[in-house]
Amino acid sequence: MADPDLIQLLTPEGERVEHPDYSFGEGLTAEEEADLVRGFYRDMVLTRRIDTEATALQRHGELGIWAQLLGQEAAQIGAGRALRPQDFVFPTYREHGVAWCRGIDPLQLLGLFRGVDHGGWDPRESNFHLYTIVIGAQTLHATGYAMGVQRDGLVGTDDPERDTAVLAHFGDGASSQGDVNESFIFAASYNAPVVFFCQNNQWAISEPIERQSRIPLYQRALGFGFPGMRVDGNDVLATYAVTKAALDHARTGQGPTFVEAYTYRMGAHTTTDDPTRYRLSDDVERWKLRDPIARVEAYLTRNGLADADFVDAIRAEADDLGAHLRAGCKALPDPAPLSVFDHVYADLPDELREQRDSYAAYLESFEGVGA
Amino acid sequence: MADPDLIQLLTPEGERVEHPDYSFGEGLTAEEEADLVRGFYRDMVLTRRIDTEATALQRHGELGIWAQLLGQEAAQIGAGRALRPQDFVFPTYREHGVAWCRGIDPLQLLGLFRGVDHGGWDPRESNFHLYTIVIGAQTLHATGYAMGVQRDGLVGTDDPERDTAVLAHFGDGASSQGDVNESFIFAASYNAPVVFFCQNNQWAISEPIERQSRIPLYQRALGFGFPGMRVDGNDVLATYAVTKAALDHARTGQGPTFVEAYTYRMGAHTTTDDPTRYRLSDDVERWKLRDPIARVEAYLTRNGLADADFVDAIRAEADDLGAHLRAGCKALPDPAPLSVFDHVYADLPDELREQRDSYAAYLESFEGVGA
Amino acid sequence: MSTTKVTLAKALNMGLRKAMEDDPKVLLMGEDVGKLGGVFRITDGLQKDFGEDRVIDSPLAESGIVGTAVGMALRGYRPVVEIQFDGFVYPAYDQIVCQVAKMSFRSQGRLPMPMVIRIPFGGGIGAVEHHSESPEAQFAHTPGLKVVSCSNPVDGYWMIQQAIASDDPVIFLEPKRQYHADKADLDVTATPGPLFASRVVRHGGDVTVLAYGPMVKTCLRAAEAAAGEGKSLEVIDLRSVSPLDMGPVLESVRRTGRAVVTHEAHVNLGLGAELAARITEQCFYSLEAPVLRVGGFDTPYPPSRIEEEWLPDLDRVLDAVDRVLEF
Amino acid sequence: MSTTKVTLAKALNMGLRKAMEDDPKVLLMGEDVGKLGGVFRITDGLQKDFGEDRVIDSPLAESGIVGTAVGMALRGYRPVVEIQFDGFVYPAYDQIVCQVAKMSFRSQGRLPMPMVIRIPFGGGIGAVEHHSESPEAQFAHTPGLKVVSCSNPVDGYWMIQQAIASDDPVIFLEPKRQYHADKADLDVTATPGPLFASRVVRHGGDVTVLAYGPMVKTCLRAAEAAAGEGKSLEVIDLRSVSPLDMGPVLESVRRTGRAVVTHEAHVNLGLGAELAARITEQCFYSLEAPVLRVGGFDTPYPPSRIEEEWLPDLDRVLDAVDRVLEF
Ligand SMILES: Cc1ncc(C[n+]2csc(CCOP(=O)(O)OP(=O)(O)O)c2C)c(N)n1
Ligand SMILES: Cc1ncc(C[n+]2csc(CCOP(=O)(O)OP(=O)(O)O)c2C)c(N)n1
Ligand SMILES: [Mg+2]
Ligand SMILES: [Mg+2]
Repeated sequence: MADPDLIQLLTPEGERVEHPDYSFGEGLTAEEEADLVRGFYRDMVLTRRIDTEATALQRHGELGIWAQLLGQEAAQIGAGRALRPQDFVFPTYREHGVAWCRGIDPLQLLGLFRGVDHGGWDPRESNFHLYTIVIGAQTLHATGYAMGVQRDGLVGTDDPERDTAVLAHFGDGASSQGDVNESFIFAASYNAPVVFFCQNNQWAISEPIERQSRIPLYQRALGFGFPGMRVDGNDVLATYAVTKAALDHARTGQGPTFVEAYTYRMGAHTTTDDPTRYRLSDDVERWKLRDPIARVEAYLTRNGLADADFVDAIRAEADDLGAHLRAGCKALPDPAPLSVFDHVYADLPDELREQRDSYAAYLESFEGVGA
Repeated sequence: MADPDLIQLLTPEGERVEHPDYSFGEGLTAEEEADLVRGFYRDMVLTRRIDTEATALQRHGELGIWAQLLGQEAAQIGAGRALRPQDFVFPTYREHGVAWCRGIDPLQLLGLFRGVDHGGWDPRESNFHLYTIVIGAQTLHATGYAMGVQRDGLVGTDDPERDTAVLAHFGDGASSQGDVNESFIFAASYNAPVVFFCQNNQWAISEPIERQSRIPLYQRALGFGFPGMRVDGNDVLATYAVTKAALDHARTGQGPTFVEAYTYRMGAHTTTDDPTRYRLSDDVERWKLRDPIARVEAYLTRNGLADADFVDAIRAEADDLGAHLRAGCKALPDPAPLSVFDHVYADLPDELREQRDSYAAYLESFEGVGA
Repeated sequence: MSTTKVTLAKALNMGLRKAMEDDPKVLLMGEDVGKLGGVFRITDGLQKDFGEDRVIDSPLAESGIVGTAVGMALRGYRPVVEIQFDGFVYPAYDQIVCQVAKMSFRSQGRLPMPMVIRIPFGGGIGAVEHHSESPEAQFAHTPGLKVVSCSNPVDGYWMIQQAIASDDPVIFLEPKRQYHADKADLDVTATPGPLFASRVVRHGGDVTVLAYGPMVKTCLRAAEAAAGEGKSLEVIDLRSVSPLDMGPVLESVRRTGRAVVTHEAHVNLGLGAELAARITEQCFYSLEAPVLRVGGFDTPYPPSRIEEEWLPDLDRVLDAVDRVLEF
Repeated sequence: MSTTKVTLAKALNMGLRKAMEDDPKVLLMGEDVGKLGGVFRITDGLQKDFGEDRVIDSPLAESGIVGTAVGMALRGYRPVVEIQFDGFVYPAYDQIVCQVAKMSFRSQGRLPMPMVIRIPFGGGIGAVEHHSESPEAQFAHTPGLKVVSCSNPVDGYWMIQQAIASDDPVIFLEPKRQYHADKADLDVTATPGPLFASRVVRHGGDVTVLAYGPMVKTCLRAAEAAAGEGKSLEVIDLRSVSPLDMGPVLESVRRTGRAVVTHEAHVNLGLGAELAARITEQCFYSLEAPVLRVGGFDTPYPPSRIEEEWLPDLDRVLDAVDRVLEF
């Protein structure tokens, strides 16, 4: 990884390194800084556990499918923790780590994959939008939302508690969609307070990044007239620092930024995918050496910032979380058949009400038969 | 126009200037070179006449609408004359000058604007596709066509008579469309032999270029990993040289290029538009000083390469062309009502045949009434 | 109450202005809607009076327009977007069908989508390809969208305001051929009827003729002509294409026993199909003849020199009336 | 002739392979169609055997896929593109409706568009949102496109080859739920019937039941169940959704006097509307009851845990049969 453009603050071996433009922990005491890193570590371990449990639940038939984030924990926790409460996030379908940072009970993430809802949390409460499955569509929503923030007068007021930025997630594959490129154009044209956060995990299902771009992705932004940077997406410190800077850039009225978090999809695309058909296990092995959690653990323990008790406590917490998910998932109630007629419209038209009523009568006719 | 990035070989005053990367007339004798420039001049004058006549025909109610190219003659003739016969062109709705270079009778262009057809020429004969009205859609067609050329083995064979390039036209406004950006991605991904030729005429109807891009448009290409350059689109020599180089780049297998022809829409967007609502006449006046035809005429006459007879002969030719258009336009036959059923399909389904037959019977019922 | 004589174009402009005055969250966005006031001048003067933040000239990208409007709606705004011509709505089709239409359902009602997508639609203006389309059936087939069309200035003024006030996304189809065709008396102090309601615009007893948008005028003229031949047509302006307000339709057909549905859109899978199916199902024993359909042929829109032949006109409506009477 | 037992997925794979062997101009393109063989493995092994130039993994952009396929067709190729799931066809909608559908007409037949757009469609596989849509009515409403759907492995093998051989663009809808559901005997030396033809797949005299794609199996099972109750259903597999081959349909309805149309797509403006309108118009005096429709509700596709309730099933078909018989 001798990429001179890659912003890194923590090496795969767990060594802190300097970067001319970005630093981690500025303005914090040593203890505050250590707390922050320990928090990241905890977030990443718990996020990985969510992923492992959900994968297992899918194997046991409790979920229809699951989109794994294995390997992308640092990219997501770094980005998620860089947010301020007032910021708003538009995720893809894989942002379980960011959801965690936004305080969403991971059980709510399972609903969509189990098929009991299309997204069960309230985006207005968590400032975390529903998962969007149509690739790239949400980057336009993020840009429009950011234009709304501008119109609310919440950009560049010099009040960091109010100034608001928007974080738009997408993948390397998504960068090829018209919508994503249009979102760059709108964001640049209106100087909207949005950060385009691309997790380049090297793969769009079976297609390698080279199919989507023949130059490093972060350079895409240059063609649209705003800054792009590539950060080591397996380095939580660097991802945090770079995303925070980009969000501040946005909230202070300096416009959009493109952050490419260079990472790797360690697992399959989803639980229904079989990556052995299209990629070499060598690659996967090579990336294992850059595990995002291992390097933080190495850093913390080697520097005496965490001991075995700390690690054990988090492991116990993860076990509890796993139990919560296992029990909770099976208990997620199926929606009532008639609920499909709810919320199609804010104001239900008569013709749909009639369709619901006649379906209700039809269902009741069976109850009679059953009795 | 102190733009250091602007490639220019002939100043607005008609002076030849040097450029480090591009030159005009290399390999030609002085007489051949003069012939070429005289030909450009003739092309531009005749093209402008087509435009003037068509505009007048619209004013007289003979055309429904006309999209004027006034001011863009050099960009179009420079590009059109840089083509080799085997190259293929995908125009917008304004490429009357390129059509001229491809040998299309301008009368055929009028058909679409008069409403007698949706494009009356045969693209396979002229290697000039039909006008595309949905903004940007044709850039994908061009890219796919170029991918077809690759599959035909007609790229990089070292035979300049066979190696084929594709020229995709679009406007500054079009650069915002998802399709155009996707075409950049496909072209880069497959290294397709296509030249993206953008006439930046500063306006998309009422919207200035700043709404579409906050940096010079040619730089868009850099974000997609292929070269972009800005040429003075009112300089026919430079446009010719740059487009020729780009086409050769493509045909020799070096992939796509983005050529921004920096020009100005001197007229209205179309004959139904009223630009006084949105732009200053000062701007228009300023651009008049950069008229693409005047500078070639100045160059030719000042250097004794053309005399009054030459200019008069072309003027006479233009008059003939005008007469041809005026007479021909009114004589363009309206399509037969039943022709709407032709060519909807290569193989007409029975249900549509029945619809046609019953409509024919309906029409006949009136003939009875009229008799 | 004093009334003013206005065209449809003017009435829509007034309606938009009123909606913007009434609610600061209402934004307009689209290509050329600002300084130019839109290619049809429907937004004329609004940017001057409400500023560039509320009347937004957009980059030339329809998916971008609708997609960012979704984001603005999520932030609490009520975006009204203009699609320049019917044929250019398709780049935005994905955002409309997968995002605008489904956001309320997806979020269990937590994220309503109060958005209006204005589309000048239909033919008859001598335009080139893609400028004369009638895409309503595609949107009406999509649950989560509501689709309406105004046929006259007075409806234009009220319906655009009601559409903006609706918490559901509304595809608002404006018959561009009518923009400057006629003037009507508009009383801005009147109380409008509901948005999603059809309306009998001419009473008659022999045949029920259904229309919306540009065809209403054609059908009224056909009814006038038919009256001269002793045939009494009842003309209903559907106004709402989705949902359909079937009450007045069924009531009428039960009386007349005969119905003709008209639209400029292609016949195959056009609104006529749905109306024929519903009417037949609900008035089976009242029908003296099958419901007949008059629409654009199942061909692409033709070159404009023969568009008047292609478009259903007074004669084609009368022909269907005769056929349904003779059945 | 020796036959092999194949699934629909395998039959389509074999059909694609045959088409590529027969005509070097046939190209495949789409997301993940190469090494992976498509997410449903329909193109399994084809890149290995025909190379990366003929089986093209595309960037992740549907408009780009269809738009570049238009260009390849203009250059003389016969592109077969795969849209990964029904719900992801909409970014390509503009290219399909404005370019693919209209190129032949626009060019007065000079530029045919021999393109096949393969779309795995329909529900019932327990998937998340956008993976279970039935978009056929929107394409069938668009002149210039032909739309077909196969319901079984044997048809799959032949129809895909016939679609590729067609000089008209064909939207090829594959019932994804059936990909691996059943095996059928395929005789590759047989002579197939025409592509755009409907077919009676079960004879009966009481009610005509129309279906295509995934609903054919459901309707056949319903007919079986109904037979047990003494009701004789005639089931017709439409196969071609546009154009519709009405001959066998009308012949059947004139005999039975009763018809039920079924599809997974939303009822409102679904194929059922068009079929009801046509049947009523052409069999008015033979009908004992209105044509009834069974389809997906006019709501977005639901979360998968209740999709089997939402999808029309055997019971809902039988319910409509009862209603049409009791009318
Ligand atoms: C418009 C659209 N096309 C296709 C798909 C199917 N699909 C789901 S995920 C995916 C790959 C996405 O790759 P990338 O953007 O790199 O994100 P990642 O999955 O790697 O996180 C595809 C093709 C989709 N969801 N939406
Ligand atoms: C998809 C689409 N949207 C809108 C239009 C309407 N329209 C026609 S030309 C035009 C402006 C195009 O500007 P530009 O690309 O700069 O080309 P120019 O007309 O200046 O040559 C617009 C908005 C269209 N034809 N297609
Ligand atoms: Mg990826
Ligand atoms: Mg322009």
